[in-house]
Amino acid sequence: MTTATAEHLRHSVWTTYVFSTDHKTIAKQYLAQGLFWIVVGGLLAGAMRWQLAWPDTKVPLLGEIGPEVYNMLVTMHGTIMVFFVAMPILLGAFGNFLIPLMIGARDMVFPRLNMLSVWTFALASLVMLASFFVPGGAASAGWTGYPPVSAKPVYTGVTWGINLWILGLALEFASFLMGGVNYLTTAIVLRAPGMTLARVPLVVWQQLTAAALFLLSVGPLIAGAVMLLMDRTLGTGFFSPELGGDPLLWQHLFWFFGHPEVYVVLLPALGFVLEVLPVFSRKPIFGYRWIIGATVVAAALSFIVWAHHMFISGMDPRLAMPFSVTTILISVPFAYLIFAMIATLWRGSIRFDVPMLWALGFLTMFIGGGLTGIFNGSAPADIYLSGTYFIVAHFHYTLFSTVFFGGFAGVYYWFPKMFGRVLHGGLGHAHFWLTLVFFNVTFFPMHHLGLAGMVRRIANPLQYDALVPHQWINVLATYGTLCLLAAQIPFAINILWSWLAGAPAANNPWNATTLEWAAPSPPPHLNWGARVPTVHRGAYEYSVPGEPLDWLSQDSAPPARTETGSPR
Amino acid sequence: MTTGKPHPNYTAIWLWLMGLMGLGVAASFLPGGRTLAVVVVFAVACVKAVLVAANFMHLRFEPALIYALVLIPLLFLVVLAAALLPDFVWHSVSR
Amino acid sequence: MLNWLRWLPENVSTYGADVDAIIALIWYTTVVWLFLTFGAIGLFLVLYRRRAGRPAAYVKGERLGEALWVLVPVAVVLVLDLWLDFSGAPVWAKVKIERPAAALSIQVTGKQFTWEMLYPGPDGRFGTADDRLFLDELHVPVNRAIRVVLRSKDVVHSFFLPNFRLKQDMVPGREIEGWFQATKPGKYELPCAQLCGFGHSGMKAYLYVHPQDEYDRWIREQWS
Amino acid sequence: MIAHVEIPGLPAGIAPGKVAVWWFLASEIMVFGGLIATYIVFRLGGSGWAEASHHLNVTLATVNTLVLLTSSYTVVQAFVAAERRDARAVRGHLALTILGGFIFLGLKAVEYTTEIRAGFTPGTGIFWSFYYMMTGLHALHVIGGIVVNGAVLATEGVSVRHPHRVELAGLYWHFVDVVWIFLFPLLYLA
Repeated sequence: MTTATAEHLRHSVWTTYVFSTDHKTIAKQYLAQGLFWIVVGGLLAGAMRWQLAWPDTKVPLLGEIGPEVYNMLVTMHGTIMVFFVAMPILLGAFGNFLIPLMIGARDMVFPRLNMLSVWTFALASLVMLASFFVPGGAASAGWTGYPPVSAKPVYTGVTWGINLWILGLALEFASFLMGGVNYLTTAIVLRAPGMTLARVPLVVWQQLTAAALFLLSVGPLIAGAVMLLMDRTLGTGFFSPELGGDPLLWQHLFWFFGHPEVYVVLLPALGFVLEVLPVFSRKPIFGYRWIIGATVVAAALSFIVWAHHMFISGMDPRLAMPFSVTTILISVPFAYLIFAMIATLWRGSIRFDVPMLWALGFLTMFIGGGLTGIFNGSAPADIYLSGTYFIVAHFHYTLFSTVFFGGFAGVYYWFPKMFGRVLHGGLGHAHFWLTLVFFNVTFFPMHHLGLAGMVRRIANPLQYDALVPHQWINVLATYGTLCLLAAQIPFAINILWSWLAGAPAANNPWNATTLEWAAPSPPPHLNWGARVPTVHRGAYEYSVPGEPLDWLSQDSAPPARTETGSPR
Repeated sequence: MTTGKPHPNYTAIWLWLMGLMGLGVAASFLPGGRTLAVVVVFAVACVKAVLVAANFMHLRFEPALIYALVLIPLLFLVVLAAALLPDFVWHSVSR
Repeated sequence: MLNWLRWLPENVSTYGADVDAIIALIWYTTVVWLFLTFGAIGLFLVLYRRRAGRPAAYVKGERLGEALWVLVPVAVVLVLDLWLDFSGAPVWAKVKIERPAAALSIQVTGKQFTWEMLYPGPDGRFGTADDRLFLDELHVPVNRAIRVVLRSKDVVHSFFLPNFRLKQDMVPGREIEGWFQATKPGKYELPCAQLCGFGHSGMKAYLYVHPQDEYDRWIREQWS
Repeated sequence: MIAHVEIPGLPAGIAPGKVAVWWFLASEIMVFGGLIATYIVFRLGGSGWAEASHHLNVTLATVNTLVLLTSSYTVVQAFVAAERRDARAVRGHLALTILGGFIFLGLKAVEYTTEIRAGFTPGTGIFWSFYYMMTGLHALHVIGGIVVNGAVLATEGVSVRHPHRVELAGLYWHFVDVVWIFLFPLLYLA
């Protein structure tokens, strides 16, 4: 069969830590890169906010920012946060760590391909980092890179910056194509005995749906990226009207990928919250099968909604209504998911540990994000709101709540299992409440800036008469951002200190039922000792009536006597 | 190791492919309206593609999961093409 | 801070009121849902927080009886969303599809970082000797339907009139029309709403809406 | 000391390699499919594409199609040989397949040079942009296929230990052939 076991025999520093094919080490390598980039992305955001609050003053470390540099900050902040923070942490780190452990496998089905994917991502990171230091600076055509601005170097003055930006993204796509193939095949092929599809935990379902979404949606954008690279270097005319091309082609190809991409980022974090809520309510998740159905339906619908990003982009106006309807339809499965999460709290026995706080933070903030999405989904309202700070507020309430609140729910919940150490609770609580408060201080007033007509990606709001009276909001949002960045310091201290000297963690600190808690913390090589666990129960057997404990691990002995609700 | 599935007659399939290619090229020289030639040419191309996929790629013997992996992308591509039509085929004025 | 509608700039266009009505409709709907969901969450967190001796209920939510508690609100969400969408359709058609016969047509061409407003002049046709070009200023009479023909010379710009609730990207290689009708004279800002290069910040023009007599005098001055 | 490590049995009928390759091919279908859909839509909306395509050398392309179809045939024969664990036959057929790949690239290079010398560069017009982009990307995939087939030749060609690997390399090669089956009429015949 696979020669996975043979490779794992050689134990040296190299194969254990650097060129390791162990899915847990690869997960930590993705996490490390994601955390590096989150610091860079956060500092870029800080610089942007400083320029917006006090235009043309000296930004610490960067000096005075001109409009070109501001456009570069906007572009790189967006690109880094979506592709180099959200994807590696939510999909790369947790997908790699959780999928084998939660389905009872020893490792990914292709360990070497898995290692190749993390090193391709490292190369992509290197290329993106290098693009900051090439002459002309990094990309500055927006994270969406609309041509003709991005198609001709003369329009932005950036030549190598955008070429490396395209190359970096292409490498990142290749890395997650390999990762996605690995995730899907592992889950289809390597499930432990008894781990039927109906017993696979929801976070694994969400990771797989996200991987499939990415695999099937990235294709046209790869074609588009090659076209853009050829337009910039070989003088082809895909996006230049004088040669017969059309700038709208890029927008269609980009958003055909763009919308499924935001679900690729959302679903894993949604999976973390769907795992955390039952554990800390000691109650099964509400509607396990319906949640899987809703996720798959939402994934399918996400392929036919993309043009709601293009209502006023010059696209044929008759297309707006069909896409407005599909956008409305996709809000239905997510409405189900939100209500199912709320229903999970009903008649629970809720404990407010740190992972639960983050999960509840995600639930509430994501509801805010989802509701403002209805404004943008309606074509007439989007005439006014498109391209304003209302959109910036909307996608921070959805993306930020996903990556930060959802992501931190996962980090605080699985840190004991990943590193075998317990995180400090006090620092965790401080980190949560500070982040929650300053997140809202920063992004809630942006709705008002958007309603007042502030357009996106402008370096100096004081150039617009209508915005001068609202400048205090920009100052408030900047103070919010600086405090939000400072609020991450407790987390940094907590994670470093606990990783090195934290109290050792038990195998199952949260008394959870899923398989990864049946393995030691941190799990050894090949996860399970001599025998892979055999699964007898569903993933959420909490507070089963008539049982001494309020939880039953998935691999605990089958019910001796016949039960009324016998777990399938 | 691999399941001993019956093998289609590969040589016959290859001959069919050669013949169809010849037909396709010949069809492109059809006089008269282009639409007939275009329809024939693409019908031939589709038949060739199905022949290769079903026989050489053993799609005929694979379980439903593999079929889904081929048909789902094609469905999304039809949706993408359909949505591009209004903008690039029926658009109003373009210099 | 809470009444969002007060933040919208003063509406001075005929269809602006319709767009504002849609935004208000969605605002009220979403506020209701916000309070319903946050209320339910808050209530459950208080009622069902851990209490010794009271275990959680073993509710899997897969039997229809339990599932209805969630499926009914989801059905309500679907109905409300569809209602919001279809009540918006006529407004979209009015602004973007059915363009009325315009008293005055102006060719607005965006280029990296200025606006070129081309007036056809008395003969009413573009490309004739009497055309006049103005930079970053657009003069129109009040209470008249104005047609703007939007073009771009280099990159994608966006024609945005906040006070008129009108926004339309200007794509090079395409000629896209927009229309508006002012209801109140005044000077209104016209920012570019699409990233078009380093000069995007501050790329704006002004729309001057004149009473009819003042507009006629302005025309006579320019073309005398 | 590694205790007997029991890897759970695989569901009947699905080899992990095949699931992975088909997932990869699904994403590749989206790349070339997206490209072909864009080409078709642009061609329907544009003008002068048929005239531009008449500058292409149809006979060279027909020979190329013949070469690729035949190399698909030889790679299938290589898999049949691999199932018989006949390393020599695997080696022979894979070598023929790789040769076919090189012939294809050679003819493509000849075609490109004549066209560029005749003044049709990627920047000449939208048809030529698409022509160079689609055939260029396809040629890169042919190169990829040659590398994969070479690797399989170096391992399974010596002694057949994993016959399914020959099939997987063949699956990828057939995909590259199917893409050409569509590119050929789209660019040359229509």
